[in-house]
Amino acid sequence: MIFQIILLIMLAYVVGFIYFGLYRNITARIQGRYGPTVYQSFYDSIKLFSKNNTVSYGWMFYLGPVIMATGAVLTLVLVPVFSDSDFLRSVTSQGNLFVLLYLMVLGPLGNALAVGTGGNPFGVMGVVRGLTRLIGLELPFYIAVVGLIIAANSSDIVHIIDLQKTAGLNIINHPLLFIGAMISMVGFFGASPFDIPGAPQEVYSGPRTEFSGKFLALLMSQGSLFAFAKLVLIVDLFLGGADSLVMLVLKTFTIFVAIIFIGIVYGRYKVEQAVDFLMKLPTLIAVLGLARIVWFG
Amino acid sequence: MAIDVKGVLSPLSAIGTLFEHPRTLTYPEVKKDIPIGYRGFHINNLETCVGCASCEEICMNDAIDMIHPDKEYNVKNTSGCIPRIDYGRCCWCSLCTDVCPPGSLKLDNICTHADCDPDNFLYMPKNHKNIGEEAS
Amino acid sequence: MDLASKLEKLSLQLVQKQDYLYSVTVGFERLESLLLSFLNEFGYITLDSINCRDDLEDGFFTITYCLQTKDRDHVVMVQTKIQRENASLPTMHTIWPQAEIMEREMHEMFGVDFPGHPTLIDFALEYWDNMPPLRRDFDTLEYVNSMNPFREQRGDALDAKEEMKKKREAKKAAKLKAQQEAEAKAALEAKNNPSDEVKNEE
Amino acid sequence: MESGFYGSSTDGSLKCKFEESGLANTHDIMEKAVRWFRSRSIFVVAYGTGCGAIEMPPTFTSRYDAERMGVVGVATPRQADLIILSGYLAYKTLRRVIRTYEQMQKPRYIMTLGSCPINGGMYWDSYNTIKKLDDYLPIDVSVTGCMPRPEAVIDGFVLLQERIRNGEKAGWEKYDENFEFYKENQKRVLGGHIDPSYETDWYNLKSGGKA
Amino acid sequence: MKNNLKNTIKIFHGPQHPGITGNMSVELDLLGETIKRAQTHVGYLHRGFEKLVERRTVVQAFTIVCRICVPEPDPNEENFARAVENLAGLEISEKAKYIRTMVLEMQRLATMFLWMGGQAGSIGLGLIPQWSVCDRDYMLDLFEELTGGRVYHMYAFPGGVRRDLPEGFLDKLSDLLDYYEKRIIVYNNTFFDNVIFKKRAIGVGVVNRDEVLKNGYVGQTMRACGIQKDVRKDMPYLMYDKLDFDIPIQQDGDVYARAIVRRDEMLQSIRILRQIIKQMPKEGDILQKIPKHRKFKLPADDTYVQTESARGAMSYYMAGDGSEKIRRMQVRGPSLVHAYTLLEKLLVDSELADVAMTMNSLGICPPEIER
Repeated sequence: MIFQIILLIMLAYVVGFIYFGLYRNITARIQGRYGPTVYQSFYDSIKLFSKNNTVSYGWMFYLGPVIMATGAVLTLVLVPVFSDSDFLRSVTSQGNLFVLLYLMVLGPLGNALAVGTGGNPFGVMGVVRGLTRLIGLELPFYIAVVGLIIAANSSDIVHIIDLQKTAGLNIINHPLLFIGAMISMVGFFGASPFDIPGAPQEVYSGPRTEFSGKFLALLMSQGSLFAFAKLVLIVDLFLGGADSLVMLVLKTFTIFVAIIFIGIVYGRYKVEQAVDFLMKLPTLIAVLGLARIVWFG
Repeated sequence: MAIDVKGVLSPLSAIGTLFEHPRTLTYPEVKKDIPIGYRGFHINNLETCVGCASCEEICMNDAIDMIHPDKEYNVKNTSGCIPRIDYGRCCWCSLCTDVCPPGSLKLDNICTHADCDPDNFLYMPKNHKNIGEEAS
Repeated sequence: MDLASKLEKLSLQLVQKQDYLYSVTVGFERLESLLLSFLNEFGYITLDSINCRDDLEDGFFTITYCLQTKDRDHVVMVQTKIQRENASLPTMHTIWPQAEIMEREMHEMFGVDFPGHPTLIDFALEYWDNMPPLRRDFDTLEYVNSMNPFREQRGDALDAKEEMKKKREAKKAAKLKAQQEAEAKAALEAKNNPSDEVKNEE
Repeated sequence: MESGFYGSSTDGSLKCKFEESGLANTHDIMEKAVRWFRSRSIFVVAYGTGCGAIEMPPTFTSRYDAERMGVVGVATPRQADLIILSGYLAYKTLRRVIRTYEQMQKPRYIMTLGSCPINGGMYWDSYNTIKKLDDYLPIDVSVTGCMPRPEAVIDGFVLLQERIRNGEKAGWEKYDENFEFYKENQKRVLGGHIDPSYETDWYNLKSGGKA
Repeated sequence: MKNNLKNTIKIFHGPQHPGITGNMSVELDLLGETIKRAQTHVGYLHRGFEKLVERRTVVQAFTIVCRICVPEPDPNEENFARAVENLAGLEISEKAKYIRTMVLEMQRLATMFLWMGGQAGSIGLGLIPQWSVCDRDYMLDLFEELTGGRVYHMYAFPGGVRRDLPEGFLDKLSDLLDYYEKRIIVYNNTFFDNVIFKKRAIGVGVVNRDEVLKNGYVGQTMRACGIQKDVRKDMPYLMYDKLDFDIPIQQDGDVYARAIVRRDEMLQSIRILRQIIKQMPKEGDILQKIPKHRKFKLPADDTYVQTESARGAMSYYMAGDGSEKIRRMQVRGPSLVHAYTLLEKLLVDSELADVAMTMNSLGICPPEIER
């Protein structure tokens, strides 16, 4: 069990970082350049782990990245990676979607506490922006998830995956929910136009402004773990899960590339504009999808 | 709620460049050929340099020193000195090359120099006649 | 030109300097009223720049106000002279908002005072305690040498003129020496075989 | 450890170097590996102190693309390894630069662009710029030029990477050792006002006149 | 006014900040993310050019002026050269005039591409700077060939220009213009029509039209308010009275209007360059015979010249005193008023997210404010 979890975390770490490398590469190609090697993110994180850290604002400051990493690891463990195998079945069956939704908010909250002790105005501003944006992001995503729960009559992810094998993929059955969830997923990934908390032209690096060295590396690692978990979650919910590593990579990568493309061609909203947009369009789409499920099954 | 359809869709055309060849010059491997007229580092044809110090006089940055060379290259050199340029001062305006009476001082198209010691930026112009040649 | 006749009434002379450039010189006491009439009566609504020239030898600053109409097709320079010592000018920031920053700069760079100006604070310099730097009697090289050392490796630089003189003298000396040597040699040769000389003479 | 992963890096130089040098000591290997990673990943905070700021965009964007060497721009000094001082430094800027530099986490490096930080450059007789930056801050790499072309900047990066990889003495170590010397010089030229003081109440000056 | 600032926090936006155009800082009082007061600080780049020029002869001073504004050095050279020509009474040949006009327009295009990168970068659209800075680089390659310098050209000398056109240069320029025309369509699709850019830019940083002329705002700030004024048309210099071009205007006066004006000006620059390529004389002197270094003396007179730079009218005041040195040279660029009088006003009650965008859109260039 423990071994499996460690294996899973390592897999997510590697895949997450390679995805991040691919993200940088694809972005670079669209921008007309070669970009770094795919492994660049590993180099970055290893270098950051070897850096000194002389910034200190008390233990709460250090706890922030740890809480974020905890949220990411727990999310990862609770999301069923492979649909058919018994791999991690016993853990994932204990958690259902509600736990996941809670865990996805844990990280930002922990970060907020840490950055608050840091006292850097840009960090605080970034956190406030992040939490404000979270309100907008969660709404369409939660509505979509609730729709799926009603449709599957269960909040167990494994059950939702299994159901898709007989009833067809959710992306085809409930396209409106998918669109709503995808738009908010773009935001969860911190891609444009929702990359507001860490906008360098406005608030330096936002919540990360004061973090350096090992803690920045931890934040980067948890980011890649979390990204992988979120991709797997979307694949599980809408694309019927994956039964092999190849399928997993293929499906997650498709979603990932779609997010990259959206992120690269649009600029950045202001925070009220983002919330305004998220409250209107994706929420509306998701509500329509929900209504369709409620009234037409 | 009016949706700007063109504004949403037309930026997506940028994705088409994904499969275009990158425009990057991978510099240390592939070097861009810098045109001959580029104002790079100095070269000085010591066989014709007359040591007149015109370059020293016109340089507004006080970047040029006249010093003795290791051996005598030109018997007609009036002062026995040749210019040495401080690259902590030079601005590559090429006024010195414009006034050089025998036209011995020129600017090469080689122009990159990075060093870890800031004391290493006193530059003896390479001794060759034409731009682009290897130093003799 | 229309402006010229208007200015003539005020017994001022408009001089055309370039194609699109005119200038008028006015005494300091009439400056403020003239600028106001330029703005209100002649329609020169834009203040393009204020600038100060230090005429150290004559002991005054020459202040130039560059004005433009809303057609922006020519510039009129209104020039006046003020004493260098305790220089003071009326502030224009209530009329032209942009004058505030120009005057702030002039205060810092020339030490001109503007009574009634709200923000005569640092513009570009920080903790500056020397003479205003753009005055002509401020020697920037001297200031630099007192503050900053330069690199020391260039001590072996030679004065080319000296070297030229030296070389010329050396050459002369060498020539003289060569001549003397040649003479001595010739004399020696002549001593050694006088028969040749005799032959030559023949 | 993940030796295959090291070997699969683009240039594979680390593995070759291990075999060449035949190091038995694990500690040395670890240190070498860390140095290699440091050289492959340089986070830059580009402080546009002068004209050189104009050559930063071409260096970091698609024409010269410094990112392919692992050189990435970041926003805050806390995360940065390298600060690029691109040109002459006014006294006012030097105060901020010292503060920025001291906010960076070790190991940290400085790279200067242009001839001005070396010996005054074309502003050698200006009353508001400093002439010898290495009196006030330890410089790791100087790149000459006015302005240095992006090629020259990349040459500087290559030199810096080599120095990191070879474990040569870096500027921050010199700064720690000769801290008194640097501080004394800074105090001499900045007159004791080293940290930017935010004491001047700009607004009350303004509102005192207007409101 | 004081009560308003009771709960504000004070931050320094700059000098080291990705969202600032160069090395300057804006001191902001924030209530939440709303700016209650803004104060510009400059001086991080002050070099005392006006003092340095006084110490140098005319020939020596010519090389230093292009450093005054880093993103676009050529209007400075042009201003300096023209001021010296005015004072010394030099007349330059037609070919030199054409070449100088060409260099100015090339520089305008290059600066616009750099601006576009900054403007798009300020809203987090990282794609556009990557493209446009590279496109600008192609123009710099041509500059390398023509002038020998990449950024600082030191080309327009009092009395003409320093070098003749290299062989085949005009063809290369023509090819590049074709490429630029295609690129501007791409930028139109990806940037100017981008829904996010519109959403962010429309209605932000609106300049009051009544203040424009009186407060001395110039360039695109003026033209985006519907005032059709341009130094190239109103006080034509060099060959501009013989060239056919329009002055694009917009009415809204916000960031988006200024962006559109700039885009249209790029197209106009391309149009001007095409005409220059056609009309460029084959023969002619490029440099007037001028006295040597120490003998180039300016009379005791003064002059004031204006050039339309890519960000607005840039003016030089120059006075000689009968010696070989310049008595006084004053630079008045467009940024001074924009960065102080205008920016401090525009930022109040806007948001932190708008600072970078507004600054970029006003074309503020710190080295030119403080010289």
